[in-house]
Amino acid sequence: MSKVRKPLDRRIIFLLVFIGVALPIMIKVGLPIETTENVEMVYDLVESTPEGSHILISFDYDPSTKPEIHPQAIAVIKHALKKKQKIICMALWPMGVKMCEQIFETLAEEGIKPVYGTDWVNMGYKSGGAISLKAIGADFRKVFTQDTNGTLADDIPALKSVRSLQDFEYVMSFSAGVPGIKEWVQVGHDMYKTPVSGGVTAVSAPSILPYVNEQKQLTGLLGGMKAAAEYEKLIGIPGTATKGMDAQSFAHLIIIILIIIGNVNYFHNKKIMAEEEAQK
Amino acid sequence: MIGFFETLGVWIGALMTFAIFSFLYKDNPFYKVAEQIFVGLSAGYWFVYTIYNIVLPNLIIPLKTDFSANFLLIVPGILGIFMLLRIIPKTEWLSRFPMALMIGSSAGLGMLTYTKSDIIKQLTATMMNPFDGGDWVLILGQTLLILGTITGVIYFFFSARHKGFVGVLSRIGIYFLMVSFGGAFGYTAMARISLLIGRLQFLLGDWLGLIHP
Amino acid sequence: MKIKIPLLITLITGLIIIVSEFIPAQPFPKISTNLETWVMVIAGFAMLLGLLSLFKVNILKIKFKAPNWQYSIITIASCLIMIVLGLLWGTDKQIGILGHGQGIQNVMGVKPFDYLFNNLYQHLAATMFALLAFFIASAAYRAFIGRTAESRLLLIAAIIVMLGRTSLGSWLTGFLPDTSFFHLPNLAEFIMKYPNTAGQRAIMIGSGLGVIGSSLRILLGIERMWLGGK
Amino acid sequence: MRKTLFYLILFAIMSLFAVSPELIISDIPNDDGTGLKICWNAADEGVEKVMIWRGDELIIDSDSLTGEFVDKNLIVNEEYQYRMVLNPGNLTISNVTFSPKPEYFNTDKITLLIFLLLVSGAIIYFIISARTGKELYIRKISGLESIDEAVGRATEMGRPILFVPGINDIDDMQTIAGLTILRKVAERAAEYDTRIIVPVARSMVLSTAKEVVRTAYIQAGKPDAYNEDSVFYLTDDQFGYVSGVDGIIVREKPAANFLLGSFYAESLILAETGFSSGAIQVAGTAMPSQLPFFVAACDYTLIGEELFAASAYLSRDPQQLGSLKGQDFGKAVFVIVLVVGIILEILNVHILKDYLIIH
Repeated sequence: MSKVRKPLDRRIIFLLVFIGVALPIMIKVGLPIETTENVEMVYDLVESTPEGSHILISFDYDPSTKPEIHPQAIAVIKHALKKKQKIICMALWPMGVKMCEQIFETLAEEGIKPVYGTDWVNMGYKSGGAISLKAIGADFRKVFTQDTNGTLADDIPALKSVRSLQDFEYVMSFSAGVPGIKEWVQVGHDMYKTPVSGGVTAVSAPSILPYVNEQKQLTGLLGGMKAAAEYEKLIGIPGTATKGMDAQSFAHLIIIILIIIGNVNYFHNKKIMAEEEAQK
Repeated sequence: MIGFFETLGVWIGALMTFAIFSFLYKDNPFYKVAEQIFVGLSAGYWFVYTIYNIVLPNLIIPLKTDFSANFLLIVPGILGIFMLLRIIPKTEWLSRFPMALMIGSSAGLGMLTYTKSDIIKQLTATMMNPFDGGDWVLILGQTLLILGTITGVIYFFFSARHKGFVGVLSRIGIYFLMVSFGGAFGYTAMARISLLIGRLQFLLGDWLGLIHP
Repeated sequence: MKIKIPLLITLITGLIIIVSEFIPAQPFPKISTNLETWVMVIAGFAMLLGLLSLFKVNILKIKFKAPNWQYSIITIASCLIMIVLGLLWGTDKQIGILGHGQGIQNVMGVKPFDYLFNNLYQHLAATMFALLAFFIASAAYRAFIGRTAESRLLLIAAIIVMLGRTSLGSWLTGFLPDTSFFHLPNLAEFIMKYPNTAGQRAIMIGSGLGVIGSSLRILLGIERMWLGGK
Repeated sequence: MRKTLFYLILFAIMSLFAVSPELIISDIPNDDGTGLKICWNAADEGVEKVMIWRGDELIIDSDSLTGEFVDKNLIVNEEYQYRMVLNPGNLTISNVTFSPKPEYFNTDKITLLIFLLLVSGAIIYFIISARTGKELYIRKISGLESIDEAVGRATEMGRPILFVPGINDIDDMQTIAGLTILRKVAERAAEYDTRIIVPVARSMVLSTAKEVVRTAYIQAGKPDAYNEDSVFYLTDDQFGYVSGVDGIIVREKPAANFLLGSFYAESLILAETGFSSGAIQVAGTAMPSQLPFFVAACDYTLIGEELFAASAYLSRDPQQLGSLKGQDFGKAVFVIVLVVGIILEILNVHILKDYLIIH
């Protein structure tokens, strides 16, 4: 049999990854977390917004990307509530409505209890993506006629002075795909001039980063669980993201080692096969 | 009684997690059952939320409360029914009218938004003097940004043979594309791992109670 | 009639949206906002259509005993249960036909629809994508080989970004001053801020022009594939 | 736009000399005629509070002596009467009547209109010239030459070819581009008498793919060699489909894999199994998040637009050719304007950039 190294069976690699992620979750290692510029820009936007101003948060994700985006949303909402901003929630994904409810339930468990109707309100889900965004930007109440409880928009104290997108200090979109933050940049900021920021999964972060530019199409961007951990560090309240970062680092170490071994094996096998070919 | 349902819930969650993870070993009936429950539940969820969040507040209630102000809403109502008739082959042509409205409006808006946000704004964002940055890192970065954007666009230029000068530029362009794909892979790896971390935090934390939040 | 009128509607709708962008005076903004709310309602019905076609596909599978038809029963059953629970007792704060089902809530702690969502759906959805963590590791080992100059460049950039974006990077090059260019988190951020933005921007411009091309062909009726191709 | 600028400059000079308190009303440009801009300057000795009335309604009551305010939701072309009252002393200054005017063209969006007309005009021009048979040049696409090489190798080794047209339905542009390339691959396979396997994930794609392969075999002059079940439906579900295709790769051991169309996260598993089976792999998609895996694991990758260019190059269909050339024109305009702009910026001349930003 030629001295070609047979590659590891896939299931051994699966086991390796499982252990590499499970161990650091159980044993707290606490490696350092450094904050980066894009996260600081989002923090400064929330920090510099005056008290009592209206902000719009759009939940455009679902349970399949929750571990990455939920901690981002929780951290930003805790920060906004601390700054006494009025949070108007909406969703472009059907399951975003539930994600919003779950966040305010976890906040209530942690003792942060904003008053529904005056401090925050959940306006529910609207379909149609970018097209509905254009209508929301022009006339908020024509699209959101009532909130998820069924109370009419005109009777909601939090919506008192809100008529169109320009009445919001900024829009924060937590998005896992389409429709999501790209539509918010294209319609929300570029058509209605309202500052847009938000958080995305690390998968879509690279293709959204070009919007963070001097045109301020996006005011900073939270990319993946690491950005959530950085934001948690900035507001000084460690959450699920910070706890996950150790496991993240170990798992990445395993992947890098696997890549290196894979390449070494490949070129080693190629050399041997070439020699055997030459012998024939 | 509520306590019982809570622990039952956590156990169901763990069972579902293992049913999906069983796909790692090989495709099996457990995975297929869990998969179909997943498809069925999400379709059911979408139906309920479409009714509560769109059909009722934006169509039925406005028509019911003050008909005179919103009578125009009958038009989308009827077009909506036409859309549903697409399911029957005989009346499938009726669904072309609501489809036309949807596809026409998204095409129109697409032309506006992509031209403004994805082309003109990116043009002005790249239009800078690379040498007026503060330190050498900024100058290097801005030069790379300009060079990369131009050569990247040239790589996607199909009307000229990639020979000579254009060939060199498109070669540089592909290298910039490779670096951005490398960055994208790094980010994607992180995203997928985070999802597994979330799962294990549930299994080890909520289910087995090995980690205390 | 079945071809000409839909194509005409497409052109008119597209023109309303485009023209109302350039003419701020009324009645143009009002017309386009009305049109947009109509499209939103129709998009809602399109979701319902998706559900109907899911039912149709699965019922046909069961009727003709296609392979794996037993699983289709599960799809339809779980879908119907979710719809019935949602409509009868509502979800979260939303009232259902029979009110909020306070009796059931006292027993289960939460509405039955929410119970199924929290304990069944959420875990299925999250685990479905957590699978990919395993696959990315095995793909990295078996298929991520630097055979050509391009893929080597891709590999190096990927490794730097992966190191820089986790605590590993800051630990590995901890000896360098925090602001130095070669401190891994800074190097990773530099790669994502300049070369990556340049590459992604080039792709963005290409796909942006692609959207203009395809939208134009749809509006002018040259592209008719959405008509169902029959 | 120029009018407000003029007022502001005048205003700035005025406040320098603080000649006398001034109330200036101007129409908001590019609006639907419901907004007025109110600039006031009461920088005079002994003035603490400024009150501005619209008719008999108090709209501004502030102690900042200069400033501006946008009065919204007014009625178009309606006469509004403004007066400013200074305290103490209750001195009424400058009764100004003004009516907001709507504008019928938004001057801020000229660049958007110009670029849109330029590119659309180019696309229409090229589609028409393509229809009238004019020869339009498209450079050779590297990924396409690999088709002959891949099919040739499969014939040598006497092993089948696998073609995966992505997992989206027929309404996705990438699926159509994939099927256009399938026609060429099937033609080559027919000529070299090599078996082709085409598993699909959508019923609509199934009927179209069958049609494409059948006509390809007829084109190659071998209608009887066409095998009905070389194109078959697996499942709609993302991961179910992928594990099915994996099974085919392991069982049939194809020598060449073509992955052309739209792919999501499952592309990872396909590219990996294909790579470790040792087959030549040609991939192509416009999904940016999947390109890193294809580039790493496949021999040739059609990146983003190259997939559509390849389909236009093969099909010579005037519609695809024309819009591709029109889009190339758009890229040329982009690069030229960018280079000119950068040169100007380096010479510290900001006219072009400021124009593009404002308009």
